[in-house]
Amino acid sequence: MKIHEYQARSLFESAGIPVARAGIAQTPSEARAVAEKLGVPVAVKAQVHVGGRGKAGGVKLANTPSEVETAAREILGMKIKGSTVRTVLVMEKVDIAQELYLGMVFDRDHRGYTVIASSAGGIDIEEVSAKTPEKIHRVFVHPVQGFSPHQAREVAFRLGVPKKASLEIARTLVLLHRVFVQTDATLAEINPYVVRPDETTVAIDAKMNFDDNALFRQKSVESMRDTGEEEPLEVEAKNADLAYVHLGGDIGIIGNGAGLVMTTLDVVTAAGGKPANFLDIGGSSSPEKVRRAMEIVLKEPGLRVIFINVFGGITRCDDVANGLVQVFKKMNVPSPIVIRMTGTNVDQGMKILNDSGLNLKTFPTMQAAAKEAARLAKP
Amino acid sequence: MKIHEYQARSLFESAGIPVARAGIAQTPSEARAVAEKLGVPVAVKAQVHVGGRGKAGGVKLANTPSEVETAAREILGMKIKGSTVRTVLVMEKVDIAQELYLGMVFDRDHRGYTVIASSAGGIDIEEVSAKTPEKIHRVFVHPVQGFSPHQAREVAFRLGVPKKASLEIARTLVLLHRVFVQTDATLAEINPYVVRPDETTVAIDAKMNFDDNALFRQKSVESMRDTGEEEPLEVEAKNADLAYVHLGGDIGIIGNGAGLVMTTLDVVTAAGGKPANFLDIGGSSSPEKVRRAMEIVLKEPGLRVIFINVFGGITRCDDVANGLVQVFKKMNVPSPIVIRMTGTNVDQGMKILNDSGLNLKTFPTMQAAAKEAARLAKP
Amino acid sequence: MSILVDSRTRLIVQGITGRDGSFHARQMIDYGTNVVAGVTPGKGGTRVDGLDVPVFDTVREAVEAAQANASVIYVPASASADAILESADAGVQLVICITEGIPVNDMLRVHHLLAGGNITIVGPNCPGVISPGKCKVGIMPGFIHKPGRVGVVSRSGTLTYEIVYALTQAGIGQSTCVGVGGDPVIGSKFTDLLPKFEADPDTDAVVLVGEIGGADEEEAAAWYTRSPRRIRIVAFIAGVSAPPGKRMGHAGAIISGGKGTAKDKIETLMNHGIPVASDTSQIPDLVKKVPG
Amino acid sequence: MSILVDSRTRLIVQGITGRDGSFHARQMIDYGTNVVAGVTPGKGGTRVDGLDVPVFDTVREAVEAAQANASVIYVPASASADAILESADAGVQLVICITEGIPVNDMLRVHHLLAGGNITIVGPNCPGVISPGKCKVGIMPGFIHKPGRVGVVSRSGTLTYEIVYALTQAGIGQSTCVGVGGDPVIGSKFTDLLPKFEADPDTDAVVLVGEIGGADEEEAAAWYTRSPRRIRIVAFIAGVSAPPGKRMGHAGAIISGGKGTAKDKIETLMNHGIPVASDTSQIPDLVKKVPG
Repeated sequence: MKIHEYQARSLFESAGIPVARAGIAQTPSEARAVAEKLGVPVAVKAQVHVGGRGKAGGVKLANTPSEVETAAREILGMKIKGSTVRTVLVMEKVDIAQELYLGMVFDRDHRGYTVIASSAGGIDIEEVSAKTPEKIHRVFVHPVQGFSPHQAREVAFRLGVPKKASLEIARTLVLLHRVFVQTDATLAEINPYVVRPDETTVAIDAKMNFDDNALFRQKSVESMRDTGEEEPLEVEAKNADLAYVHLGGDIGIIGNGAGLVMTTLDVVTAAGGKPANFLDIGGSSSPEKVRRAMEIVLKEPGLRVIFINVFGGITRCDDVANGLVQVFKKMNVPSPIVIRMTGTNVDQGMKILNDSGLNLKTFPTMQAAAKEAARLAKP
Repeated sequence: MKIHEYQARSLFESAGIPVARAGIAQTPSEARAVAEKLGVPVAVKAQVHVGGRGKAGGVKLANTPSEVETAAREILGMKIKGSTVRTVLVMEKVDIAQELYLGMVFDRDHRGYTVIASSAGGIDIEEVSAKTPEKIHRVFVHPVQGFSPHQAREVAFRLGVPKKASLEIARTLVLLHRVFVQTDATLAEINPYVVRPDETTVAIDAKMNFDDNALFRQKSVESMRDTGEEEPLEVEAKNADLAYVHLGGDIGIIGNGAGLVMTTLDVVTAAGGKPANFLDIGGSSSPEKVRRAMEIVLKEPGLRVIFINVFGGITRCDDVANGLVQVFKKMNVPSPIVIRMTGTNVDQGMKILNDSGLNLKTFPTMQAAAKEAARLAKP
Repeated sequence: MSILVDSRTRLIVQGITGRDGSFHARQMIDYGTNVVAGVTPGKGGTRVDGLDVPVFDTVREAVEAAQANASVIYVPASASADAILESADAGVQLVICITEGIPVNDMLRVHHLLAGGNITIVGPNCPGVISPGKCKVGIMPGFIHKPGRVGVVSRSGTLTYEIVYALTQAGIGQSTCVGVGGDPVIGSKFTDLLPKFEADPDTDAVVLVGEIGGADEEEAAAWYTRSPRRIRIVAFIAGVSAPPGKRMGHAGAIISGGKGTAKDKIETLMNHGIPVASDTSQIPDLVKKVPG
Repeated sequence: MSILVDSRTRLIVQGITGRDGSFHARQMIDYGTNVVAGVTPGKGGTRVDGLDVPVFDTVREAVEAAQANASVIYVPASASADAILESADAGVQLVICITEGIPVNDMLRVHHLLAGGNITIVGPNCPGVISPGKCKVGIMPGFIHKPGRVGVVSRSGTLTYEIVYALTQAGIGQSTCVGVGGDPVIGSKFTDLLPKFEADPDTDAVVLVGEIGGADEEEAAAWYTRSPRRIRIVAFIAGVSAPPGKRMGHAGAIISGGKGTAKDKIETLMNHGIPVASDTSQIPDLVKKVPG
């Protein structure tokens, strides 16, 4: 799960990390009021989950309260990579001696976490990693043993900043680790983290992602979810306990099991088709889940065909087929449906589908079904 | 550091442990008001740090609001083992099916913690340990690896209570561990922890002790300190950064270094004397610390002699002697003073003391000095 | 022979009184698995309808009463890490965790607390382990399997069934099939299991079913050429067409920072001499043809 | 010979820019200790008045620049546990922590994080370690010591000085004197150090100075009779007249639950054939008389 900059900033602030003074606004006049309280100049920053807001014009400097109002008017309502800006963060302008990157991520390869600090801040860390890897300093954090202040200091003293700033950075890293672990985060980033001319330091940006599986015990994190920032169909799928990813093609895909659905996408793509989505109804294939899945896929814009791929395991194919027929009889499905079914009682299942009188095409192999789906999707 | 039952109860409550409904009162009418809010019958419990309040009449049951007022009037102001009762806890009467003991302690021998649960609650755990050790169940808690719910369940299911109660007890033990670690406690006890007839559970008593060395990072715990419950001289010594213990005899003891002072007590006792106190001014022997130490020892009731035992190490005995002379010239010390000094420049130091014209007796050995102190203390 | 589970497996079912636990306990017993006890805290001493299996409050009691040596976990995600640790503390040597949705931090703790110990963990978020004809531990349909000499290791569930069923229909039996799980932090990786197959004289070849995300397939490829190997490996990788940055169902199936693409994995496997099927239907033929 | 520290000791002083750190660095250098570097985070590259010792921000830099193999800690109690871990992470083999007042939880963490590793920790809340004539690490006055063949291990500071001084005045020199510290959780216990003295051909006898609280003296007694020992031991226990339940200065000097009394310790030591002086003044004679 992602949250907005202003929400991550407030988590950092509660943890004791120094953050630039700021306030949020939903209207230009609110933005002006925040700026008047903070004092100008300020930066007005679009709050969206997607990256690249700077290049899209979503961050503006303003030197007077009326400039703040103008900037906020321009940014609020702006569309950035499909996200509509509904909130801006108005932030004091900070004097900058040096920009750094501080971060912590879940480290899958080492089964732990990595704390990352870079003397090149304000730009994409992956870019730094590719071009000037010597500017990035990493330390592994053991999930049980934790992160000690001396580990933070060792990284901080390598950044080539004044000693006073290094000690502040070490403290910030320790606090960043604490808030990361306490909130079941998977990523926390401050980019840039700024050293001021007087050698004090402050966080200018703030980013956090969280482990969806841990939200059951992170109620205050979960309450920061902004579903307005998420794909509406992904939200609907999540509520129905389905795994869904929008892909943009014209062949709707439904299957049971993540690996099987991924493979279905691959086969459809290999056959020249363009999957509209990934949709996994889970290891089973209950009629209710199929119905919810169909409702979601039918909302895909430009949908031409639906391809259902089911492996009958402990649930038998004839039961699955009866469920499908039941669902389709109640629903109005304008697109043709291609069904591939295999596993337990596949022959009986295929017969039930073929005899249903519904507009369903059945195939015993993924490859054949995919070819047919791709053919039907051709305009 | 110790805290009151009502304070420990509130820490437990914040941690999520079920506690009996209660409120505190400083006057009989406040006690009545609390009881009227809770509903009678209630128990009125003296809040003192010392144990044995029950036998001393510090806990009374009351069936009506006016009985509550009477009970509170009797208990408030009562002296229990030297502590004056200033606060009472008014607590709902809980129906009891079974009384248990739940606790967690710092375990010095295993360098960790031990969680303890006993099916014999409401009585002293050391007594249970001596008489019916089979009723006590212990589990070691690793300081880095922590305490897992299954470890708590394993203890809880051994207590011979209904299953539902066992699951609640396991939950309470996990929460007890959490609050223990978060507050740098050295002991946490719930005795009794009660199983009600309906198989729910609730804490009736609450006790916590804390690591004095960790109070610098436990400000909210430190704010619970009730210096009214501590020896006034111990409080004064603590404020002066001196280690002091009241012992009750008539020979005041001052020395530098805990082991040396302990040995001084032993030598004085062996010589037939009765030490009034333990007072360690630390590894050094600055005039300022000696002055503060003297001020404290002079407040010991029934003081007859003062015995000062100093090892001159990196600090030389002549410097120490000059410091002592300086202090004693400014103070009015009615009791005779016996000084034993050894170490660097002992001869010069002894000469300075002997030539000072002050009422000081000096000795080169602890044994000789102790004998003289014991002799002088004889009435 | 086989790996991990066989006729000597004495299994505990953690969460046996739940819906999934009781259903699959029944299925496993019907397959012939020796389910010796169940555990549900607070339900010790009760019975599950239709099951002749004693239920205990703690794993330790179950192990002591029934000499269990393996455990399968069907408890809710919030309690699963603790359930694994409970089995480990009680001396169980093999824990197979079916549960999906366990927080990453919980599995990191479990991994490091038990690292260096004597225990094998499979999963979580996996279908389980089956040695056809001997012992089934998990949720896979038993009938699609057939005893034989090919091992299967897979990060997926139904995709594995699909591949196993294809093998069976082509007359190729399996020694043991292991679902390693679709999470980013799993107990046994391919590189933990391949040496067990290598040491099993009754396994000739292994089908490795990978997917996008992580580097487990690359590690497996490196293992394969580190020394001469007796077993042959055939691979399949799901997610060739998956976009970067999107979690494809499994928590572990995500291309992040440009790493973990199917293309890279396929290339690495082929470079290490492991044939990769471009289509699941090719797998049985590849297994037959692969040089011994 | 000697144990723990000698002329090959290359010492770092953690907290060298502080009041105690700089004072005792001077004292140690004057005694002849090879102080090769100091560490204070944020003061790297500076100098301490009157000391010709380079100062670094981290222990790792100090170890790399000066090939240090030991460290002594004079940092505030709140930062001491981290200072120990920092030295351990940088590969220092011996850490002597002088600081008093470290939270118990911090030392428990340190103990378990470093358990099983290659490091020796002495203290905290101790005067340090001295091998007379060779190397002094800590805060003890150097001149009271004299090179010789008697080891000293003690939970106390000035009481140790008193006893060592008595030995020296009686003509009995010391191989190494170790203050183990007055806290309930310490790095090296008597039973960690006695085997080192047993293995040191230049130590004939050890004076063990114990006090109330804990069971370290009892463990030492048990160690002594577990196998035949070359070294002889003479003991002294402080706190015979101490009341139960009161902390006598040292955090570790407390009789709790009736356990850890001086009487019990003296009895146990004597039962294991270790003579116990009833008075510090008897110790030199006991050391001379004790059977070899």
